[in-house]
Amino acid sequence: MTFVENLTLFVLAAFVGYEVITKIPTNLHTPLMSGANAISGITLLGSVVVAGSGSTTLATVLGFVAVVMATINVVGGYLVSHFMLAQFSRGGRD
Amino acid sequence: MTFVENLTLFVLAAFVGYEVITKIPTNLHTPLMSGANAISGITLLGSVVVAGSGSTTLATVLGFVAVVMATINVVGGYLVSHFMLAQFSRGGRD
Amino acid sequence: MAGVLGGLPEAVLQFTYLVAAVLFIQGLRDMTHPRTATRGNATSAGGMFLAVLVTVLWFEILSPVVLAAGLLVGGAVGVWLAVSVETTEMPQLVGLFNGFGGGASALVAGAELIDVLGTGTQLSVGLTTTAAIAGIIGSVTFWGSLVAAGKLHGVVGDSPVSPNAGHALKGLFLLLAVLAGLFLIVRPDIFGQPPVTPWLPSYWVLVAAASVLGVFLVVPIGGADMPVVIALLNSYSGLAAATTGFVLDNTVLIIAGTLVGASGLILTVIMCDSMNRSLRNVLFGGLGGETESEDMDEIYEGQITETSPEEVVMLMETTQRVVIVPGYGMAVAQAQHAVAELVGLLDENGVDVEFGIHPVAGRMPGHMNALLAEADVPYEKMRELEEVNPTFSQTDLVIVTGANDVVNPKANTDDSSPIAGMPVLNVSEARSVVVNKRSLSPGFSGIPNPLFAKDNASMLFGDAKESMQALVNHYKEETS
Amino acid sequence: MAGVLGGLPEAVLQFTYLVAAVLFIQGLRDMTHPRTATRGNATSAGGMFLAVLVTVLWFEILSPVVLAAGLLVGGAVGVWLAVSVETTEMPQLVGLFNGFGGGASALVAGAELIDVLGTGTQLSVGLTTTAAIAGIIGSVTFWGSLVAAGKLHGVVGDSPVSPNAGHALKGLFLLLAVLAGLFLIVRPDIFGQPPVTPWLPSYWVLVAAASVLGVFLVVPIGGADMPVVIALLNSYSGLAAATTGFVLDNTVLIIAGTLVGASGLILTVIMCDSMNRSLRNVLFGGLGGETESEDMDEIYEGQITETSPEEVVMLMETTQRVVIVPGYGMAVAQAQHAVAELVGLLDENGVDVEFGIHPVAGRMPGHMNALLAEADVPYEKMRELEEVNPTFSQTDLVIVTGANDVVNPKANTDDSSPIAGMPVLNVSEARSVVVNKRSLSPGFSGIPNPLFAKDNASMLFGDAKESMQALVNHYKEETS
Ligand SMILES: NC(=O)c1ccc[n+]([C@@H]2O[C@H](COP(=O)([O-])OP(=O)(O)OC[C@H]3O[C@@H](n4cnc5c(N)ncnc54)[C@H](OP(=O)(O)O)[C@@H]3O)[C@@H](O)[C@H]2O)c1
Ligand SMILES: NC(=O)c1ccc[n+]([C@@H]2O[C@H](COP(=O)([O-])OP(=O)(O)OC[C@H]3O[C@@H](n4cnc5c(N)ncnc54)[C@H](OP(=O)(O)O)[C@@H]3O)[C@@H](O)[C@H]2O)c1
Repeated sequence: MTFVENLTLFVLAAFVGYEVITKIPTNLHTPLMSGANAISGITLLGSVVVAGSGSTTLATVLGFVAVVMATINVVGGYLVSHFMLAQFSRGGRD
Repeated sequence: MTFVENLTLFVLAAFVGYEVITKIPTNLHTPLMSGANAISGITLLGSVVVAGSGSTTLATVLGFVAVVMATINVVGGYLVSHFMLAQFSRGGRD
Repeated sequence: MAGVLGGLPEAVLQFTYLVAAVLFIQGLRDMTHPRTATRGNATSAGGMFLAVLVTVLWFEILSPVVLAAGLLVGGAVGVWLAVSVETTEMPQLVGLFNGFGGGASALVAGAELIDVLGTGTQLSVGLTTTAAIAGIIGSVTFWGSLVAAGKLHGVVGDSPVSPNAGHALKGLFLLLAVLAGLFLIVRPDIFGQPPVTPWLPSYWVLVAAASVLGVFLVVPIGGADMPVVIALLNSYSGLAAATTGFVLDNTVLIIAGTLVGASGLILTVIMCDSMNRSLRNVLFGGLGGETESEDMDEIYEGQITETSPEEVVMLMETTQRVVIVPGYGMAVAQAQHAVAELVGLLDENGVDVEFGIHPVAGRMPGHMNALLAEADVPYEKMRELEEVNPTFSQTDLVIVTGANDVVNPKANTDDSSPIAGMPVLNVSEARSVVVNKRSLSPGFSGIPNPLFAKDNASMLFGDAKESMQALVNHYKEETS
Repeated sequence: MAGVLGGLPEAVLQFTYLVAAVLFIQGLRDMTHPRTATRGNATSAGGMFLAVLVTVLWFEILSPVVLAAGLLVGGAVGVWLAVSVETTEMPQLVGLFNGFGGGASALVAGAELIDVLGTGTQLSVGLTTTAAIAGIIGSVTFWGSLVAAGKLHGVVGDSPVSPNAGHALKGLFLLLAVLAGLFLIVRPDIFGQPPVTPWLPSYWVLVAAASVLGVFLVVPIGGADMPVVIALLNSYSGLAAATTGFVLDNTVLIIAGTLVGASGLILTVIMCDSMNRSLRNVLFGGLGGETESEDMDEIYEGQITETSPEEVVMLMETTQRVVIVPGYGMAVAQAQHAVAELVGLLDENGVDVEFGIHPVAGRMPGHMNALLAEADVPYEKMRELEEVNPTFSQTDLVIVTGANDVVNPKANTDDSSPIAGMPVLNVSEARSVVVNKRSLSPGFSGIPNPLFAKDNASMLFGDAKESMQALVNHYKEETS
């Protein structure tokens, strides 16, 4: 894809993000923060490729550390939001 | 662009459209309808290319008719919404 | 291909298209509030202007005169139609515009096929497939919208064929169009000699079949359902533009087309929901306006109280709170200015006066709001159904003018009526109700209205504009 | 490159990424309501799983053991941290996770550069530019988040350098990082021998400089402003992912990264707005928690009424409506369960009891709601500022527990105070106010609170959990 095409995706995603996030009520902002944080672990995709296919030892080691860190971010982030939200759906029966 | 890349644009635009349109209040639905209708005249871009560069007479004639029709849609649509909305901003001073 | 700007890198064109797409989105976002909506419409128009301008400058224009003539003629006709048409005729005008957009898509697809053939290139499957889709949707949109606009304008009548025969005909022509499309894709030469004649017969067979289909689809639908049909066709024409964008790899066509597709679909669903009907029922359920031969006389017999402008003005003088419920009749009679004047007078005399506006009052969503805004009624006086319904019990007087179905209590009580389940304005909870219309004849849904026979209701027969003007005149006399 | 699925057309990978992107968006859309939010989180996690799975299966994995080990170790640590951490420590945990994400981005960019060099290819400008951006943002995010988490956890103190020296140091290291980035782009060989050593020194100089920058950026910011910092860094890490997506032409990285960027930015703006401060002021305004040596004694001297749990319970017995205002102290003391029990008892005895929740009570947006939900308080009992403020004049008793700034009337009256203009809960409009905290020491903003000296206010000194438990016990005795 060309740069402008990527930019188009970026712009559209920014509109979607803005419209959706501004609709989320304050009381869900803490789980949102940790959920969004988990999504930013999408960089795990890059880590996976680098760790798995690293041709030099150095790249493999860096990739390994990157995978560990990104996975902590993803797994921990989703779990923490899940725990918080589970409490909401217990408490909030409306 | 590949088909999937175009599809990605389509999906993102559909999300943007859904989020934005559902926020528009009922009393603006008539101007929205005519404004959206004007946007659908975007097909004018295709008509322009065909009418301007038609290599055969037949294609040029078809292109000419297409340009006329699409321009009516665009110009008329935006004007009609404009008239309706101008009334709103006169009447609605909140 | 190289036009005026042809020397620049392709990214410039792409980027300009992205800017246009952003302007469309921003324009729609500004439509979420009446204060910013005018600006939003201008923003969207700016996006369109930019996109057309860069296209004209970018591509090689072999026949600039043809192009300029097309733009001028189209622009002049568009301006003329927009300027000369009455507010009541807006629905059909929007329908007409929409049809032209669809027709243009169908023609562009055809011209593009001919152009490509003319250069001696093979027609690719991608090109023929999308051309077929754009051809079918575009032709259906063109003819469907024309019929819809004609019905709204009262120049096209109801279907002469029986519903079942109609369904069979629709199936037949759909099949024909699809077959022609398949031939176009698989064997573009089927009706012509190889090498294919530039007339490309199979494409025009497709267009012809889809055109007939468009007519047959819309003719059997009741006139009052036309706004739904137009919104749906608008959605289709957006999707046709998006489809074209897929073939041309044109981002702004995809994005703008999809936005319109979403808008049309959402409006369709909202309208169906507020009428409490399914889309299927609207499209294939036969005439919406069909009149049940129900025992109207029995319901109304001896129960109807008639009133006069004088009496209504006497009522008005002792009230604290008045709610006015306008309907389609106000649009037909162009009574909005008289109504606005009446409201202004009541307001001056310290009466708390508001409008109760049903979401499907009139013939388009927001129809009443647009008319009342035209007559300079302040935005905050127009109350929606949910806001106004709880206030009727504290209201002294309701004046219903040209509305019928939206105040029909049968929706709440009679499960078998065509409007069963539709939320209505419960005007009979007010102390007294005055209904202004020309006769006892039913509204769009064709059913009688027990409201007219209620003890606290009285009828003010007459054209809405004349009646409202009479109220204004008498009220002025009395209060001055 | 060919993995398990490598034989399939590229479109399959692209399409799966699109599905993952849709799942992320849908997950966020479900977050708009507590009822659907759990499902939304799961949907988003499903998208992540899908994206990772297809990536693992698609690309050639030379060292499957390394990859599997990394995923296992990371997963185990993530689960362990999430399970073992207290609700009060959530803010710092989220900060820590965010730092790890940023760090991973920086490492990936480095490893990618080394890999490309290893294949003997020239480093393209596009690659080095984005690598430099990802390296700077990633390193700043990693160290900044670590410092932020450390401050929230109380293990990192305040900056030892003066604000001006601090600004100079920030500028210096930013310059260093940018210079290293430029060298990486223009002359990747600058610190090594040509052909560049696989260690690629300029990239690591960049990482080192950006790391120091990250520390210096966050250390001078007051501990209580850390949530804003974490939200902003979260936005950064999203943008870093999107940047990487531009180089790799990876749609899901662009879309997901942009969503996170938008989310973090919006949360940052919302937090600043509800504290009535500019982002600039938060980031560069020096310590938020700095204590003015104001004349607290003068304000409080002889004006403070102390109360006891027994007295408060006596008050409670004659009230019809109680509002509870929780703050950061409730989180510190983990008092939410005791508070919830008290509310349950009041409810049973027919008292109308609600929570008044300020948008920035606690240390994260929605902090109080999350804690109270953990203690099974029904959603509809938690009222926001605008809802609850008009009701205080009809409220008999307000119990403030562990809150301070959010009930400080100075925000309304004193233009020079650091919280001037911040909307607060006007609790003193109620008949009586009981404030529960451990001392008269100030809250986060470091200013005294004239509320404590008001005639209708009395102080219930003590740890929030113990005090609330005492209220529960006495109330049970009295009412049984
Ligand atoms: N708004 C939308 O988007 C939309 C879309 C599709 C369908 N619809 C349907 O349209 C209907 C709208 O309800 P509605 O109550 O507004 O209208 P309605 O039920 O169609 O009734 C309109 C009434 O106005 C009266 N009228 C006509 N011309 C008049 C004139 N010159 N002066 C005074 N009265 C006149 C007619 O009675 P007389 O002949 O006795 O005067 C008629 O009963 C609903 O059934 C709705 O489902 C609406
Ligand atoms: N929510 C957010 O997103 C966010 C983000 C950044 C900043 N902030 C800031 O944080 C502040 C939040 O206001 P707030 O009223 O919730 O908190 P606060 O103003 O920080 O006051 C908390 C009070 O709780 C008391 N406390 C501490 N531990 C306690 C314990 N164990 N038991 C009982 N009381 C205890 C403290 O007094 P003692 O020491 O006397 O007990 C302190 O005065 C605002 O200034 C806001 O701007 C919030």
